[in-house]
Order: sequence, then C-alpha cells, then structure tokens
Amino acid sequence: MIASVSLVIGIPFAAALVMTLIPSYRLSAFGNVLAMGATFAAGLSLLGVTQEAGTYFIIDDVNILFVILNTLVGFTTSVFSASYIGHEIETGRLTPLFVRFYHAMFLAMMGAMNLALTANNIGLLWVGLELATLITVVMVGIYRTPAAIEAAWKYFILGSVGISLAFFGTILIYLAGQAALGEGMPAMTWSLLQANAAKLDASLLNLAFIFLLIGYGTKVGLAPLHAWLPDAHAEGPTPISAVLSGLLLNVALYALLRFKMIVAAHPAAIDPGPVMIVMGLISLIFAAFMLYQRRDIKRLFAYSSIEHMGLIVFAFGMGGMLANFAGLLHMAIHSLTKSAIFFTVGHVAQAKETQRIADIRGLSVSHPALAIGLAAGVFAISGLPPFGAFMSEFLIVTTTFARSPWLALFPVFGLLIAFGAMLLRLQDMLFGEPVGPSHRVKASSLPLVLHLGLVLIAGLYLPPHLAGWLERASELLK
Amino acid sequence: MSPEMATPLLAAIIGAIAIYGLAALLAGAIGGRALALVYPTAIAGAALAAGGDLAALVGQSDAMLQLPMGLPATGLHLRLDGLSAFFGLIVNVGVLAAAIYGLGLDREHGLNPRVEPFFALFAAAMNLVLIAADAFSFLFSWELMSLASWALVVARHDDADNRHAGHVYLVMAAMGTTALLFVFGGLAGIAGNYSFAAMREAHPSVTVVALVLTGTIVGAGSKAGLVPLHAWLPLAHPAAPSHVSALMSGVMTKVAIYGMIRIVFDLLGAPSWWWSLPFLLLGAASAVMGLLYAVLDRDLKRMLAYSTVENVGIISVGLGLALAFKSSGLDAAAAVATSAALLHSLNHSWFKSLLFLGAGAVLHGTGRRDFDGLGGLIHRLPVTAALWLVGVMSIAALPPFNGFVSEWLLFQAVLAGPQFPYPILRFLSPAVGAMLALAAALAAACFVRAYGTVFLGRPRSPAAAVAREANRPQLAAMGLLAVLCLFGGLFSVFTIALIQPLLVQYAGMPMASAGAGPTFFSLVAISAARSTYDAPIIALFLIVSGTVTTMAVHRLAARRTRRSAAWDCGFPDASPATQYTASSFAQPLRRVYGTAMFGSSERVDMPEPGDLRPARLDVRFVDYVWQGLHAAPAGMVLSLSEWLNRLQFLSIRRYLMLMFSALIVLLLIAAVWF
Amino acid sequence: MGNTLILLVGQGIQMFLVILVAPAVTGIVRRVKARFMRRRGSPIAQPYRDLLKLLRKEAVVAGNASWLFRAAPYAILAFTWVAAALVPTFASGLMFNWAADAVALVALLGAARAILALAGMDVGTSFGGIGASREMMIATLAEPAMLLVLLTMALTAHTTRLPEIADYFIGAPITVRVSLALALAALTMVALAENARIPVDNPATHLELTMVHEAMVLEYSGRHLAVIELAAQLKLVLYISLIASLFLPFGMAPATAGVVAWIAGAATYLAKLVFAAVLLGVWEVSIAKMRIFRVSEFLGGAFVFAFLAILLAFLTGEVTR
Amino acid sequence: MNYAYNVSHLLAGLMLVASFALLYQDRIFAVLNTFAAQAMLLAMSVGWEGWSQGRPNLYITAAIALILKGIVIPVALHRMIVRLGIHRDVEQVLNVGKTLLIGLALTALSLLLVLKVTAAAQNFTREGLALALAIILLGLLMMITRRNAVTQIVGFMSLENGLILAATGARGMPLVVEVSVAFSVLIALFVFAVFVFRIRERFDSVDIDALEQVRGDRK
Repeated sequence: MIASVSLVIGIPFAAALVMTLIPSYRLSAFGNVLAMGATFAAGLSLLGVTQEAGTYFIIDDVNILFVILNTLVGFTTSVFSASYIGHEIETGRLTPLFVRFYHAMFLAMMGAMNLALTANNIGLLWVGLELATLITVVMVGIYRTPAAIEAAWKYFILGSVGISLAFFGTILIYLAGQAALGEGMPAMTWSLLQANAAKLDASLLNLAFIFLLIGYGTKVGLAPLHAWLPDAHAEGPTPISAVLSGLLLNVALYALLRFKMIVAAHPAAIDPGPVMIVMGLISLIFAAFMLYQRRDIKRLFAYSSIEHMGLIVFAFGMGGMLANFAGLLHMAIHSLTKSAIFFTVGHVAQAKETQRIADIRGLSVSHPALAIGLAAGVFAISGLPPFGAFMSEFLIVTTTFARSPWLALFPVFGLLIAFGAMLLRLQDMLFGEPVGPSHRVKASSLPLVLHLGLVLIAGLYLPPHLAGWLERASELLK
Repeated sequence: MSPEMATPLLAAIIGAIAIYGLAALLAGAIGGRALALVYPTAIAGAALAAGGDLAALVGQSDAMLQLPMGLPATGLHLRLDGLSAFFGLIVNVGVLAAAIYGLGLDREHGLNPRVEPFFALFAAAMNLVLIAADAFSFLFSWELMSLASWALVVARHDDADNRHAGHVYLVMAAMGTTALLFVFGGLAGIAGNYSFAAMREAHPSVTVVALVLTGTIVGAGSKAGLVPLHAWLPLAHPAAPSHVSALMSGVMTKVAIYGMIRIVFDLLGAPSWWWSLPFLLLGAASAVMGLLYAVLDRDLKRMLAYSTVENVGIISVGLGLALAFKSSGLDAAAAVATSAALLHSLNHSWFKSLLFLGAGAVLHGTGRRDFDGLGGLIHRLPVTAALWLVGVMSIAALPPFNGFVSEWLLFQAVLAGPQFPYPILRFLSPAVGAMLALAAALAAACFVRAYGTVFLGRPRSPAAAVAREANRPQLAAMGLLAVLCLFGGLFSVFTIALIQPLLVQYAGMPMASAGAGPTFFSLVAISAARSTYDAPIIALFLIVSGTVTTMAVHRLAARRTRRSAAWDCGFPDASPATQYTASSFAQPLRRVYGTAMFGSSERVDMPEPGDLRPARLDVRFVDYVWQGLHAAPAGMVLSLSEWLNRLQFLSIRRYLMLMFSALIVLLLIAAVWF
Repeated sequence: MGNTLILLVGQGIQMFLVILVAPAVTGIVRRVKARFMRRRGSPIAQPYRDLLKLLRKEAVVAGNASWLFRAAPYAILAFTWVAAALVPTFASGLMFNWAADAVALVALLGAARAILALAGMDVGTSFGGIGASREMMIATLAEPAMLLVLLTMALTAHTTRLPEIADYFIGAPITVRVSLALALAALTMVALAENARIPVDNPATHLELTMVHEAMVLEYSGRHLAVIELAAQLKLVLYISLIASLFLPFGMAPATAGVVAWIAGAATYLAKLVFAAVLLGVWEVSIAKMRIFRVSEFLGGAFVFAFLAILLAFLTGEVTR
Repeated sequence: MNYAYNVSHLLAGLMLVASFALLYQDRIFAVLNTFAAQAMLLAMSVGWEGWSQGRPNLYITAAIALILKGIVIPVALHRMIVRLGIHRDVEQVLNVGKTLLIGLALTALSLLLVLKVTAAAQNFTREGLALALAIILLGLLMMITRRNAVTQIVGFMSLENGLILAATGARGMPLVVEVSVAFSVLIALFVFAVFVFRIRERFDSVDIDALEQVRGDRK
C-alpha cells in the first residue's frame, strides 16, 4: 500500500520540482501531462492493493474513489491546460515565467490533495488540504489583474481563517483522542479514532465538529462561508477553476466526511446529520437564487458548484445507504461534469474573448460543437438524463421523500430554482444571432468528451464493480 | 397474471426504439445528408413499433425483460403489457404520421439539423417511457422525452418567444419530474424498491397515497396540461415545427395520461372514492378553461394547444369517473368511464395530430398562423381544407366522427352517477356533466371559428391569397389521420375490442362486446336496453338522406347556377378587412364568458367628429393562472435573488462576519443544547 | 323478419312524415301570428309554395363561394332529417330508433348547426360572420342546457334511448316532479333559441343588428335556400316532437301495434304538432325580441334550469335503481 | 504539577488580557505594541509548556513566536505604515465600548462551552482551552470590527496566537511545531501580499470607487 500511496503523492511533488527548472512552456506542459498521467496510473494501482490503515496513510473504499477521481480529473485537466495555457501565452495574458510556476504549482497542488486524501493522520490531512488551498490562492491570482488579486486576497483571508478554525477543531479531536488513546500519534490517527469513537468524550467531539464544519466547510464552499469561491473561480485561469470545483471542494468534503464518521460513530455525540442537512440546504437554495443575477459565465458555474456541494452535503446529512450512495455518486459526477463545463467555458471564453454572458450569443450558430458541449454540460449538471447526475438526484430526492416527505421539498425547491436560472443563461448563450468576436477553438476538446462520455455512461450503466464499491463506501460512511 | 420473459413483440418495440435512437445518433453525429435518413427510418421504426403494439394488444401478450442497466440495485425493467401497448399504438401512429409529414417538410424546406435528430430521439423516448417498468427508467425516459421536445421547441431559436417558450416548458417539465420523483419515492418506500412489480406489492399509508396522488397530478398533470398547470403548453406546442407540435399535443400528452393511469390505476392499488376528486375537478376545469382560452385566442397553433388542454380535461374526467365507479363497486360504469378515457386518448391523438399537421400546411403555405392574416384557403389548399374539416368535425364531437364516440361514452358514464354511494360524488357528477356539455358546445364554436377564419371567406393577407397547397407526403400524413378519425368514429367496436383486456384489468369488467347491440357495429354502454349508438347506421342514414335530397332537388329543381358578387344585404364591400375576423367572431363569447374568467374589458377610443385619428377598440385580458402561478412566482424569485445578490458585493470584512456569525450561532446552539 | 319489415316501413313512414308536415307547421305558426295581428296572413300551404318557387329559380352563388357553400344545405338537411327521423313521433321503437340516443341527437343537431355556421362564413361577408358568431354563442348555452335536460329525462327513465324514455313516461304514473318541470322549461327555452324564434331571434326580419339565423343564410338563393328553409322547418318539427315525446308521450303507438294503432298515433301526433304550432304563434305575438346580449341571460336561465333539474334528479335519489 | 498549571494559566490569562487590550486600542502603533506583547507572552507560555511537558522542540515554536511575531512583524508593519502612509488611527466599525462588550460575551461563551465539554480533561486544564478559544474568538472579532489591513493582520495573528496556545497546551500533540512554522509562513505571506500588492484597505475601503471596478459581477 505504502508504495502506491507514496507514488500517488510523490510523483506530483517530484515533478513539481522538475517543472520549476524547465523554461519551455511546451515541454513543461508536456511534462505536466506526463506526470499527471503517471499519477493517474498510480491512483489506479490503488485498486489492486490491500486496503489497510497505517500510521500515516490509509486506503479504504471511501478514499480510493476520491483518489482515482482526483487523479483522473487532474490528468484530463492537465491535457486541457496544456492547450489552454498555450493560448493564454499567445494572447499575452501569461508570461513563460509564470507558466513555469503554473505547472509546478499545479503538480504540487495535486500532490497536496492526494496527500490529504490518503492521510490517516488528521494533522496530515489538515496539512495537505491547507497546502493545496494556499497553492490555489497563488494560482487564482496568477493573471495579476486587480480583479484577480482581489479574488486571491479574499480567498486567502477567508481560507486562512478557515484553516485556523479547522486546526482548532483538529486540536479538540486530538484532546478527545488523547484521553482515550494516550498521547502522541494514536490520538491523531483517524482509523484508531474512528474505531474507538465510542470511548471518546462526546461533548468534546461536538465542539470539535463545529469548528471542523466551519473550517472545512469554508473550503467546501458552504454558504455562508462561500464568499471566496465565486470570485476565485471567475478570476483564475480556467483549468484552475476546473480543478477547484472538480477536486478541491471534494477534498474538503472528504475531510468533513472523515470527521463526520468519527462523530457519528459515537452514540452520545450530536448527530451531524441535521447540521449538515441545514447547511447543505442553505447553500443549495442560496446558490440557486444567486444564479439568476450572474453575469460572468465562470461565476455562474461557480455558484452552481456551491449549489451542488450543498446537495451533496445534504445527502450525506440524510445518511443511510441510499443517500450516501447517491451523495458519493453525485460527488463523482459533479466533479467530472463541472470540470467538463469549465473546459467548455474556457473554450467559449477564448472563442468569444469574453466571460460576460451578455456578450455570448448564438453559440449554436457560430460554434455548434461548443454549444452542444455546453448544453450537454449544463443538462448533465442539472440532473437531466441521460447523464449520471439524474441517477444521483433521483436517489436523493426519492429516498428523502420516502423518509420525510416535507424535508424533500427543500432540495427540490432549490434544484428547480437553480435549473430555471441555468436554463435561462444557457438559452441566452446558445440561441439568437451571434454577436462579437468569434475565433476558432484551438484547445483540446478530448478531456471534455472524455468527461461527458463517462458521465453519460454513468447515467446509463454503472458497472456492478463500481456500484458495489460505491455501496461498500456508503456502508462505511453510514 | 405474471408476464412472460422477452417475447418477439417486446423485441420489436425495443428494436423500434433502437431504430429511432440510431437515427437520432447518426443524424446528430454526422449531420448533413444523414439527416435525410431520419424520417424514412422513423417511418420504418414507427411501423414496426405500431405493428408490435397492435399485435400485443390483440394477442393480449404481456412480456418483460430485465437488463443489468440503470439503477444498480434495481436494474432496468422493461415490460410490454396491454396498457403500454395501447399507448404505444397511440404514440407510434402519431410518429408515423408526423414522420410522413416530415418527409414532405424535408422535400420542401430542406434538412434541419435542429429538428431531425431530436425528432427521432423524441420518438424513442416516448416509446421508452411506455415500456419502462421501474421508477428510474420511467423517469429517465420521461425526462429524456422532455429534453428532446425542448430541443424541438427551440429549434427556431431566433424568435425570442420560442426561447421563452422553451424555458418555461423545460422548467415546468423539470418541476413535473421532481413531482414524479416524490411519487416514486413514496411508492418505493424507505427500502427503495424501485421496480414497478415491487411497488404493486407495497401498501402505502393514506398520507403517502395522498402525497402520491398530488405528485401525480402535478407531475403527469402538468405534462398533460391540466389546468392550472397548463401554462407551458400553449407556449411550447406552437413553437415547435408543426409535425412536432402534432406529436407534442397529440401524443406526448397521452404519454402523460399513461403515466397517470400507470401510477394511479396500477401501482397505487385499489382506489378509494376520494382519489377521483382531483381528476374530476381539475378535468372539468381544464375542459372549460381550455376552450375559453382557445376560443379567444388569435393564433391558430396556440388555439390548438389550448384545445388540447380541454381534451386532456375530458380524459381526466373519464379517469376520475372510472376511479369513482371502481371504488364504489360499480364495475360496469367504471368500464364505460375507462373506455371513454382511453378512447378519447386514442381519438384525440388522431384528430389533434391531423389539425396540427393541417395548421402546419397553412403555416408553410402562407407563412402565417395568426387568424388575422388568413382566410379563403379552401380555394388555395383544397385537400388540406377538406381533411381539416374532418379534424374539425372530430374534435367538435360531431357524429359520425371519432371524437363523438368518446364523448358519448363519457356522458353515459356520467349518467351512472346517481348510483354513487357518496353524496359528494353524486353532487359532482352532474356538475361535471354540465361542464362537459358546455365544453362540447364551446368546442364546436371554437372550431367553427377557426375553420371559418382560416379556410373560408376571403384572404386577409397577400400571403394567404397566394398560398400553396401542401405537398404529397404532407397530404398523405393528414389523409392517414383523417381516415383513422372516420374509422374510429364508425367502427368504434373495434377500438373497444382492443381495449377490453385493459378494461378487465383496470375497471374490473369489460364493455359489452361487439354484437351485443342491435347490429354488430352498435356501441353499447352498460346494457343494450340502456344506451346504444350506431355510427354506421347513422352514417348510412346521412348518406341516404343527403343523396335523396340532392337527387330530388336536382331532378325537380332548376339546375341553373349563376356566379355573382356577394349580396350582403346590398352592401358588399370589396375589402376583405370587412369580413368578420376571429376576434369579432369571439366577441359575443367574450362578453358572455370573458369578464368572469379573464377579467376581460374593452376600452373604446372614439375620436370627436372632425378628428382625423382612427377610432380604437382595445380588449384586455388577464390570464389569472399565468399571473398567479408563473408571473408572480417568477417575479418573487427574481426580486429575492436581487435582494440576496447583495451578498456578492460585500467587503471581505463582512464575509468574515458572516463566517464568524455562523460559528457563533453553532457554538451558541452547542452551549444551549448539549 | 316480419317485425323487422314492419319496423323498417314504420321508420320510412316517419322519415317522410316529418319532412312532409314540416312546412305546414311553419305555415300554421305564421298564420296564427298573422291572425293575432289582425292580418289575414298567408295560407297554411304557403311554405310549400315558397319552397317550390325557390326550387324553380336559378341559384345565385357568390363569386368566391367554395364547394362547402354549395354542399352545406344538403348536409344540413341530411343531419336534421336524420335527427328528426330518430325522435319518436307517432310510434316508438321503430327500426332505427336505437341508432342514436339522446346524446347523439344533440350531436346531430350540433353538426347541422356547425355546418350552417361554416356556410355562413364561407362567402366572407360581415353579415355571414355576425350570424355564425351569434349562432355559435347561443349554441354554447343552448346545447349544454338541452343535453342536461335530455340527461335528466334519461336518468329518470334509466335509459338514454328516446323511445324507451317515451315508453317510460307513458307507463309512469302522472305526477308533477320539480326536476321534470324545470327540464320542460329549459327545453322550451332552448327550442325557442334553436329555432330562431322570438325572443331570441325573429325569423321574419332582416334587421342587421339583431338577426342571427337569417344572417347566415343571407347569401343563399334558389334551390339552396329552399333546402335550408326546409331544414329549418324540419328542425322546428323535431323540437316539437321531442318535447311532445318526452313530456306529452300519450297516444304514441308501440312500433309493432299494427296499422290502426299507427294511424291513431299519427293522428295524435299531428294534433300535438298543430297545438304546439298554435301555442308558438301565440307566444311569438305576445312577446318582444331581446337584444342579442340579453340572449345570453335568457339562455343562461335555461342552463340553470337544466342544471337544477339534473342536480335534483341526481340528489333526490328517486332515480337510483 | 499545580504550579506548572498555575503558571500556564497565568500566561494564558495575560494573553487574553492582551487580546482585550488590542480591541481597546485606537492608535495603530499602540495596536502593534500590544500585539508584540501578546506574542512575547505566547513565547513564554510555549516555552513553559515545552519545559513542563518535557518537549524541547516546542522551544522552536517559542522562538518563532518571540522573534517573528514579537519583533520582526511588528517592526515590519511599523515601517510599512510609515512607508505606505496608512492611517494612523484605527478605523472602527463598532466603537470600543460595544466591541469590548461583545468580547466579554464571547469570552463568557467560550468559558461556558469549554467548561461544559471538558469535564473529563486530565492533562490540559479546561481553563487553558477556554482561554485559548476566547483568544481565537477575540482575534476574529478584531478582524471584523476593524477596517484597515494592518489591524486585520494583527487580528489574524492574535487568532493564531490562540491556536498555538491551544496546540502547545494539548499534551503530546504531534506536528505542533510544523504547524506553527506553517502558520508563520502564512503570516509572512500576508504581510508580503499587503506590501507587494498595496492592499491597503481592500478589506473595507472608504474609497468605494476603487472597489467597484474590481469586485466581481457588477458589469
């Protein structure tokens, strides 16, 4: 296990170091793709290893899913990014020096996320997540426009406060563990904490969970802690937006879930469910309303990420086999779809030289392929068939309704409001007479096709292997 | 009665779906010349599927298939039973006609990559809904159906109205789907038994049943167009190309009806009397409201869409009565009501498709679909005019056409109402009957108005004066449907024979079989002594008396005929503008019904003598349903979003404050609670 | 087989009887009205002469009239005639009485009306449109009212077949039922409206602002007009027969009762027709025509009566088997 | 043992007092001085913990606290204020009285919470944790009730002081030193960013126009 894990973490970090030395952006972009491909392969190799929990690292059904998703989207994003950044250099928005750091940081960020995902030590988890956050802060500000710096700064401040609160929560968990498991490492080892959860001090766990929820919830983008998210998505380079929405939010959610598992394993501790349900619903409904006022295409989809994170958190808050299954599925689908959407948005923004929705018109006339991609993405994310999110939303809504009918009205309300806004904007962009500049799209559309293809297949047919794996994971999350 | 495993018939349907799907895929992926393949392929698919459905109905076959797809724990269940086959027949005949018409469109207007692929997808999705036998695949294909038709609605995307229609449509469709999600959530229970077979075994509590019913009304009802959830329908149906409008209005609403029947009659178990209430009330309201909208509308295709609302109302009343009779143990009456609902579904799919295709011919011939720009087309489009007349007679429920058959059955069902053990139903059934009677009369007025303004009189615009007749495939498509309308009107015993197994299953007993009445073709409701209707005899009578009169008059009378200017009380005016328009035709009706229903008001601006400005008459309507259920909520969503949007522009300090407040609130909760 | 033949013959007799007496009934009404106005009036046979005169004249057809305009009179007559042939007149239970029940009867009349309205719109004049529009508006109130009345009767008699309803009322003890009284009132009002009689329409004028039926047939002349006139006269007979068979069914012969009974039935029937025609004449001279928009109130009243009738029939439970 | 606890209590209590003092100051240089004092108290506390728990590596943390936060950063900020011409007054959103009242309430809340939840705590006293939590909340409070960038950095650092206090107080907690180093880097970045990008008052500027241009999605 250790070998695979260290590959998953090590390859990106090592490659990051190498990247800082390569001046040519073509070469570094290629190296980036190569390294991410290798990481993805290493991620896949985790499927074959025995699942076990070491002192520092753990591999179980839950995080294999996250790691593979992470490395896959990282890989495809690196492919997208290679062509995207090329275009940015041509238009002069980025200089080669920055690109060199860009690739290094991209890899380091991936490594940090993998670290967080495989960590069995709650301190290490924290370190990985925070490292990834800080790197993305820098990447968000990479264009150095006033708006980008503003966004990065906001992200930085809010992120740092989040970091601090999460750390305080981690201290509290340690204190709880220390009483039961003794001082030092064991009290920070997740698998031990979880196994002995019943022996921990319930009220300390409660307090810790509050801090962790606020701290990591900031990273997940739960309202009202979301403020950094839309701007960070909108002002950074599009590959970063894709990775932020597709991966970083997941990693933060993963951290939250791990702690939820500890707290939920203690019979006397608060039930994290209702808290997560409320937070999830607030995010979902709030983001849904916010969608109506968006004028920037990337901000639009950033709010949609908040919405979906809200839905996922709601699902995990509901708990139980079906809801957890749906939550995991939705999370995976959301990652794939949202990053695909950002790929398309990147293409669109480059083709139309703008991110303003009002300036993007008649895509279906001027760029039919892009229009189909965008429409497919929006429909996929809105939970329409034949895409995978339909299955997860189907499960979330039906199982919620079966358990408490009135509660089900809230997520459905949010989803419908959001769908109305998304469709409105989509139609605005697809139809009518094209206006403004119109370039040919040069960036690779392979990642887009791959993601949407996977999402489509997931909507039609979940291989029994994958389904069984999701089921075991949701069993663990129970 | 447990279904057999996969049979050739089910395979035929799946094959047809595959054909549709393949056509959509190829056309969508390749485009260009591949688009030309869509309609021929769809014709083949529709013929295959319709044949399969018919054979399944006649042979009473019941086949199922389970595939390891879809929801992992449940799998994909497909089942072709009588109900699926019956509605499959409706769908595929509609698709057949629309595809034949589409051939003509291709020939006339060239290929359209925004229409052809989605047409085939739409057809595939509708078929899939019908054979889906688990909640997931049902809703999957249901929503796919919405999505495909959305693409068709926005096919002519440069018109902002169409875009608006598409938006309203798909959002309403999504709302409907979520309502159905609730339905299946309730039926599946906590354990998540999503297959229909498992749902039939479950016995939900009264609360769940009430919620499921509500969800069905909202979900399937909005798709079908029940008032007050109909608002998307007059927007979306006319926006699509006409042969798609025909499918949406004539066929897709039937798929929604299928959904209602499947859920309420099949999955929900034995009915209670109160289940019928929403169907009766909303159905009656739809029947009358739909026509009042229609009769006041000034757009040909929108008028047709509104009339669909009416017909769906009639079907819903039929279903409501069926539930009421069934729960009261009056199986014979339930059979009459059920057959009324089913036959009206079938009949409406034929004549509404015919009317929409005809409207398409008018639209393509003249480029206009507003009543004020049409007129006199009976001279320019003689065949279309004749076929449309058949549609008009059918939809106005005039004998011997098919619309009357289902209307007649429905009145027979109403007449069994006094036997209800429940006072509310005893009160409701005559009220519903009165509403139906009113709707029938309004339908006649509405379609006389439409036919009169579009086809009769003199052209009101230059375009109408030089209109061209539809081409051969288009006429063939309309002709097919017109023949079916006549067939369904004359030989309803055959259509009844088709649905007998369904009646046994869902009403408890069959209708009187063919030959139970005075002649083989007599339609008998409940018993021959009670009510009979014999369309062939009446048709024979009509022909005989018509011929006798004509011959007598021609034998006895002067045969001279002279063409001359119109008399018009001595003041014939050359300008076609002096004709009665659709609006003027509707004026008496507006005065009688409009004030109460739409708050209609007139404002006359009469200039003083000597003033040269023209006099003006403005008529205003208020669409209360649109105001209350669409404009107002949309306004609220927008203003709320505007209010919340301030949160996007706060300073970092304030964002921190939000975060801090969230933390403090949680801490306070922890301090107080634990 | 013998019975079938008799029934068939009876049916044939009825068909020709109604069409033969139709102009006479109109003649009687006109005559009565004239007498009450202290005019001599035309002879009762005048409508026959008018028809023959029209038949002999050439037909003038407006320039842009379509085939529908020329075919409509025959279709209207056919629908009306078939309807009239199916209402029990002198005998009940004739050969094809079962072919159309009460509901179908209403629909047949509806078909005739719809075709008439279409014909009115065909030439494209303003008057044709006025007539068609008003006719259809009136129908939207009159037709449901009539249907409800017929349904009320059907409920009471447990059948929608008109001969059986008549038989039921022949056999039923003579009582006054509120629902039936309301039904009679409603049906009479509908009959007045449908036959373009005062107070809804005046068959004798061509005053632009008020005419309904005449406005629709304004463009007809010659043989077409003759056929239409005949259809209108036939419709009056039909309504009178309907009211008679439902509310005054006495004297009607069973279909297989034999020739003598038939003749007796026919005599009774003719007497009823004459009585009704006189009554109508009296009614028409003693009342003024309404403004067209008061008509909706008049017919709304009919609708309310009819609805109350059927409601009572449903709720009192007297009809429950 | 009691003695060790009393000392750490005393230091933590003094840090809390310093936090209140931070809230109280309305001159920016006074804020910096007070913060430097708090950082030194932290250094003493961490050093004391390192000694009493027998974990010499905590001395590193103590040294960082002393040198970086006690001396380098206050001095750097001082110079920056002079260099960039930042307002010498602390722009307050709430007046001092109200801020202090809220601060008192927050302290009460954290005491209540921690005393309630850690009934079974053995090693680290409940009071210590309560004081740390109070310092954290007061730091946050400072961040949201003061307008300009420097005071906000100070607020954040004060928050972080509370964290380090809590972490070092948690007996035997691994990674504390690493984390404290990480936080120091973070703070350095903070200061660096303010300095490089001239983010003077972007937290909540008086100059609305400057903000309108950049704050997203107005266009």
